[in-house]
Amino acid sequence: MMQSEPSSWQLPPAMADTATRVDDAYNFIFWFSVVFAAAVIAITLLFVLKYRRRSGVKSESTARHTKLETKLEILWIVVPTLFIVVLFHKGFSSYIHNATAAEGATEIRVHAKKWSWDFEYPGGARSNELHLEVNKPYKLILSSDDVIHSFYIPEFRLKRDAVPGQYSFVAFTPTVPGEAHVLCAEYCGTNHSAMIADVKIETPEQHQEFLASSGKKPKVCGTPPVECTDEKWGESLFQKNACFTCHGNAGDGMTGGAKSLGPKLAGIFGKPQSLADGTSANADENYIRESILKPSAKIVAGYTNVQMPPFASLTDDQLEAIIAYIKSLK
Amino acid sequence: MAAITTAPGTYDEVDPNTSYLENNKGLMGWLFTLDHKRIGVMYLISVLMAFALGGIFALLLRAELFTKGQTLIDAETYNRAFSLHGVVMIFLFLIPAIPAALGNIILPIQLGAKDVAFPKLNLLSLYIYVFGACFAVYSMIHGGVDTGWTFYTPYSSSDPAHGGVGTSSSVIPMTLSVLIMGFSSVLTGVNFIATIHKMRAPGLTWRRLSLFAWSLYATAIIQILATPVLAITFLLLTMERFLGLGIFDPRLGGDPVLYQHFFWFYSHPAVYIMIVPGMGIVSDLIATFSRREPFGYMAIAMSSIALALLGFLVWGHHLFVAGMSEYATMVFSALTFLVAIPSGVKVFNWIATLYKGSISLQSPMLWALSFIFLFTIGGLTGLFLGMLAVDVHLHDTYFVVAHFHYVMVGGTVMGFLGGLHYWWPKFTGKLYNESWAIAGWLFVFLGFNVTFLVQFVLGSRGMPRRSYDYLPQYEFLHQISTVGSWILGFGFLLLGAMFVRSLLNGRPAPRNPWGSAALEWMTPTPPPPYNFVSDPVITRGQYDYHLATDDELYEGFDDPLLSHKSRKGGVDEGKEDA
Amino acid sequence: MSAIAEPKSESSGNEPEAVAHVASPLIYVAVFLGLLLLTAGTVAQSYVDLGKLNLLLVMGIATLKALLILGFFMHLKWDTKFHAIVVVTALFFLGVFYTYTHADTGRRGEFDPDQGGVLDPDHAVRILPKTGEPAPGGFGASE
Amino acid sequence: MSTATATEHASGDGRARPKWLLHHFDTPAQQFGTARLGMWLFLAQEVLFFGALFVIYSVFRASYPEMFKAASQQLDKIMGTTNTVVLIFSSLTAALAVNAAQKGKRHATSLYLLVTIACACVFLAIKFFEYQHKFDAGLLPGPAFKPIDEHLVKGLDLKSNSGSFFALYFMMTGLHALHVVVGIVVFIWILIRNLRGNFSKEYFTAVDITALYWHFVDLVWIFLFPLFYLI
Repeated sequence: MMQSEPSSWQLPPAMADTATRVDDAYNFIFWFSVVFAAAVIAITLLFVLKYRRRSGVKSESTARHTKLETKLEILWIVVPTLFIVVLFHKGFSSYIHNATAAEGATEIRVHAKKWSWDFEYPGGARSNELHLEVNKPYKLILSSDDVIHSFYIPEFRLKRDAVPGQYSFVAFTPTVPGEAHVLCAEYCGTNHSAMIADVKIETPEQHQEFLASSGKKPKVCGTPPVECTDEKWGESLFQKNACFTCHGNAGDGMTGGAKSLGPKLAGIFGKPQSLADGTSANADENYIRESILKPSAKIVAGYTNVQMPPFASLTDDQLEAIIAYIKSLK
Repeated sequence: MAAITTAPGTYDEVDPNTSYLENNKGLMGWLFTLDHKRIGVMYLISVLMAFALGGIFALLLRAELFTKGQTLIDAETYNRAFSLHGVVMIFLFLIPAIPAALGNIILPIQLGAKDVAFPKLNLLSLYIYVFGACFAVYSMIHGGVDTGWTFYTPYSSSDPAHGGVGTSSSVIPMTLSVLIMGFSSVLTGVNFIATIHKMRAPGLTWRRLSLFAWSLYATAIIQILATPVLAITFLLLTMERFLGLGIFDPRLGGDPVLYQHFFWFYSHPAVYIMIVPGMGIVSDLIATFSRREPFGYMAIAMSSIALALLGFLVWGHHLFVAGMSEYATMVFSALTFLVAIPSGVKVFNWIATLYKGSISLQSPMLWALSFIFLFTIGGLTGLFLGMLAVDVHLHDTYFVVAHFHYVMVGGTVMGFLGGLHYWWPKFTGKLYNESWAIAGWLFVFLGFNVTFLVQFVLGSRGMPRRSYDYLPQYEFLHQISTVGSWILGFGFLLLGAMFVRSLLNGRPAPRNPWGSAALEWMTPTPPPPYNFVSDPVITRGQYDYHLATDDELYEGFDDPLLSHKSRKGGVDEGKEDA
Repeated sequence: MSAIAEPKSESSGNEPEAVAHVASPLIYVAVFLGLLLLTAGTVAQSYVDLGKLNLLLVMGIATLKALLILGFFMHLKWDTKFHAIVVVTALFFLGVFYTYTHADTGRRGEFDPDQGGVLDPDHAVRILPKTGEPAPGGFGASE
Repeated sequence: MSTATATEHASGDGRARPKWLLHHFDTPAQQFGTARLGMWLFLAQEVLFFGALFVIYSVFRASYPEMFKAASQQLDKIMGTTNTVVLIFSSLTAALAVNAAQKGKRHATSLYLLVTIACACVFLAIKFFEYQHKFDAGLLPGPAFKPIDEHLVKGLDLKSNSGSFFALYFMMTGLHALHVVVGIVVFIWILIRNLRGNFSKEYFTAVDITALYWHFVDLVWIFLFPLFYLI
């Protein structure tokens, strides 16, 4: 996978058409600022050294400079005004280009929720990774299930808030195959910094292969990749959907040495679970399936209802795999 | 003829020969004082305590970010630490620091007045600030907030206890605290505008006002017009979280982007409440330490007012990616650039003042010069964020964090420290140790740049702000930044030690230690309760070094460079040559 | 004229002091009757449905009443000009706030309906134009 | 340094320095002018304080016009109108109180102040009954909005998100009522000072600036009443 060199050491690699325009504007204002700041600092230091206070030398009164003063004031009001018109135009023209979706762009629905991204491809396939085909225009429709998140791909120079109760979109055309990340740029709670999704820009063949196999058990899964059994696939889904952040690694119910937000899952299969409302329920397939699709239905005793987001986007095969994985946990 | 004539009549109720510190000593004398100087000193103490607390949170944040993953604290504590760092630094330190602390002490003296227009209101403003701070401490004891200082809804307003999706941290006491402290800021604003309009000494026309007074006038306009909108926003936020209103929370039919409009309509002018007084101090410092009237006096004064008024038009640049309409985005981007003009005018005029001045690099001047350098970098990076296409990439990243620290710490804090060094002899009556001051400045200047220069690159490479953990490629830059924060922290400790040492056994300060022509140096040190021995009548401007008499300028001014001969004016080059 | 009207010595930089104007009570009663009349007018127009015009009429009458109160009851007419400037400045910035907030809320989705979605006022939700699906996390989403 | 006492200097015309002239003011005119300027600056802040709520009202009305029209029909127009007249009358008596104070007629001032306070209390009473009706009818802010049919004005389809309208209604009229309460307390304090004889032809500043505040509270209601009750 050829990684395109970024146009300046300060920017991440440019992997979409939107990136090149932003980089031009960035470099233009960067070099202007370096020159301007250097000039201001140099002149100040020059004056400070040249007119250092020496015995017997008085400062010159500025009262005699009134004509020069007004000319200079007009100069350094008018010139910056002209310059900022150029700056505004440069910024606005690229912005409008990046904000227009190409005709016939493939639409992917992005659901943001507390601490994971979920992508819904045309044709119903859903995944936690963003798979894109190189040189194909895309339009990602963003929405959020709970609080404000911000969909941000540094390699594409694109960012848009996913606001609950509203839609928004980002439009781009990936130009370089490779890997990138979706980050969350608006603070959204405890694991805001862990809300990262992988972006895979694939050649057309790889992309077709992904679309065909999505939602079904892949041949190889887990890290390091081994032959994929139901438990193994369940385990990798457990990782991908960030279940460990609340239920502890391998569902042990511990995070950072303390009791985790979500109940312990290891070894619960087949045993009755005492619930917060005093009743108890047997942890069979239906209990686990319901706890994934409608989490607030049954709250385990000793835990508060922290509004675990429903993972309604998992397909049946995926749910089977996760249940198998939890069954295998001792 | 002495420039400041003394009109007949003194004030018999108060003995003008005792300083405001000796007169009516004792706790009651301080707690129920109406003297603007004592209220200013009490503000200064509480504001410095807030700065220390905010600094501790900052060091905790930087230490945690030293390595990827968990270094010291877990995500929950980190999120509360950065939120409290923001709230404490902005609402408890930056906004009251220069207007309420230094402004209260110095403004009436610079106007030749006995006190501010409404002394009782001034004391009430202090107690409202303390009352508000108690709510903030209460919230901190109960775990503080983890919403950032911006309290964006629905995360802040949607309480999980009522089936909401937001935070369970103690938001309500904190928003009430900010609401209450807002009124303290409004009262200071009302007081200052009335004082500048009505309490000026005879002869002190608008063109003879000090530039610090002009900047406080502009700041007061913002304090009066912007703070009430914050009060309404936080009142609605508190009610929405407590009872559920349906104005900002989308689940109840509200609009979270509307909250951002309301929040930033106050908060952008608020950043001008923080920076404009800093600029006022720098104008006075540049004038005193190059012994010259500021070049383009009216231009600098009017640019303060322009900054205050334009500051109200640009709040939308915080919402470029928040889901605002493209039309509004275009309008706000165009207006945002207008704000760069007055800032530029100020910097150019400061530099022009240095031209052919008699510049002495004493510690206050070092702070003023570093203000010019760092505020220039801060302002230029603001241009990056004003350009729409670039802002989409840089918004909510470390680039923004670096930008506002360059403007807030590089600008306001350096201006505040410059003012503190400059007026310290006047209101404490003690001199501080110059070499310690320069050492302190060096550590702060170096530590600040090491900490925040690398954060520009962190941001342009796409590291989001307010993140407890980060991708591996950002680790090295974070380590540099954390080391820089230790140097910065040590620098502030050094300055603190210097000021304490000066209080304990500093040499007594003469009337005019810097040889300035400004009005506040014409009264004894520390000033009497009504600031002047008798009503001053002003016959020249604050910066007319060529009209000021020698005894006004040089009594107690022991600058080694000015040899004895020139002080007595042997070769009288004081007169205008040709 | 009231005894306290003498201004401070002219040499001071302050502008002439606020002269406390004493109006005759008749003016106040006249203004009161004017206000009653306007109130009657504004209530009367509420029984007639003129569509958009109602809002304009109501705001016009309210502004007229406000001017009466500001000018006469609050002495703005006979007071130093600066007090009027303070009121006008406050209203100006309120106008700026109103205009630019509406520049956003009134024009969302103009450029591309997907940006913000289309508001369905009856259910207080924003829907995706193509599928009509309401945006998640919106009104009534918590159940 | 001449040791002339401050008194003969300060009042400028040889009379002793009046008791009510504060230490840091030089002349009575300066004190009076500063007090009025201070109150006008405070009122500028209040303009923005209520103005922000009017901006929210306008944004929501633009987004949900039918909801606002249907919900505003639930409010009682008669009570609203009487409240308006009561408040305008109290504004008149406040102005007359200042007028009487300027002329040194202490009894007339006390009478007008008393009437103003009475009108304010009547206003609050009417407001109380209106709120009680809203609570009975379940027309409450946000999620608490559960309309109970028999109390409602018939024949109107109240939208499900009318909770936002009533949130705004209670916030704006509630804040306004709070300002009325503050007005009553301050007017009572002024009445007490007037009965004690603190005020005279030369010194009536407190009455004047309290009336300024009261006229502003009336101004807010003049805009609140039509926007909620009449359109």
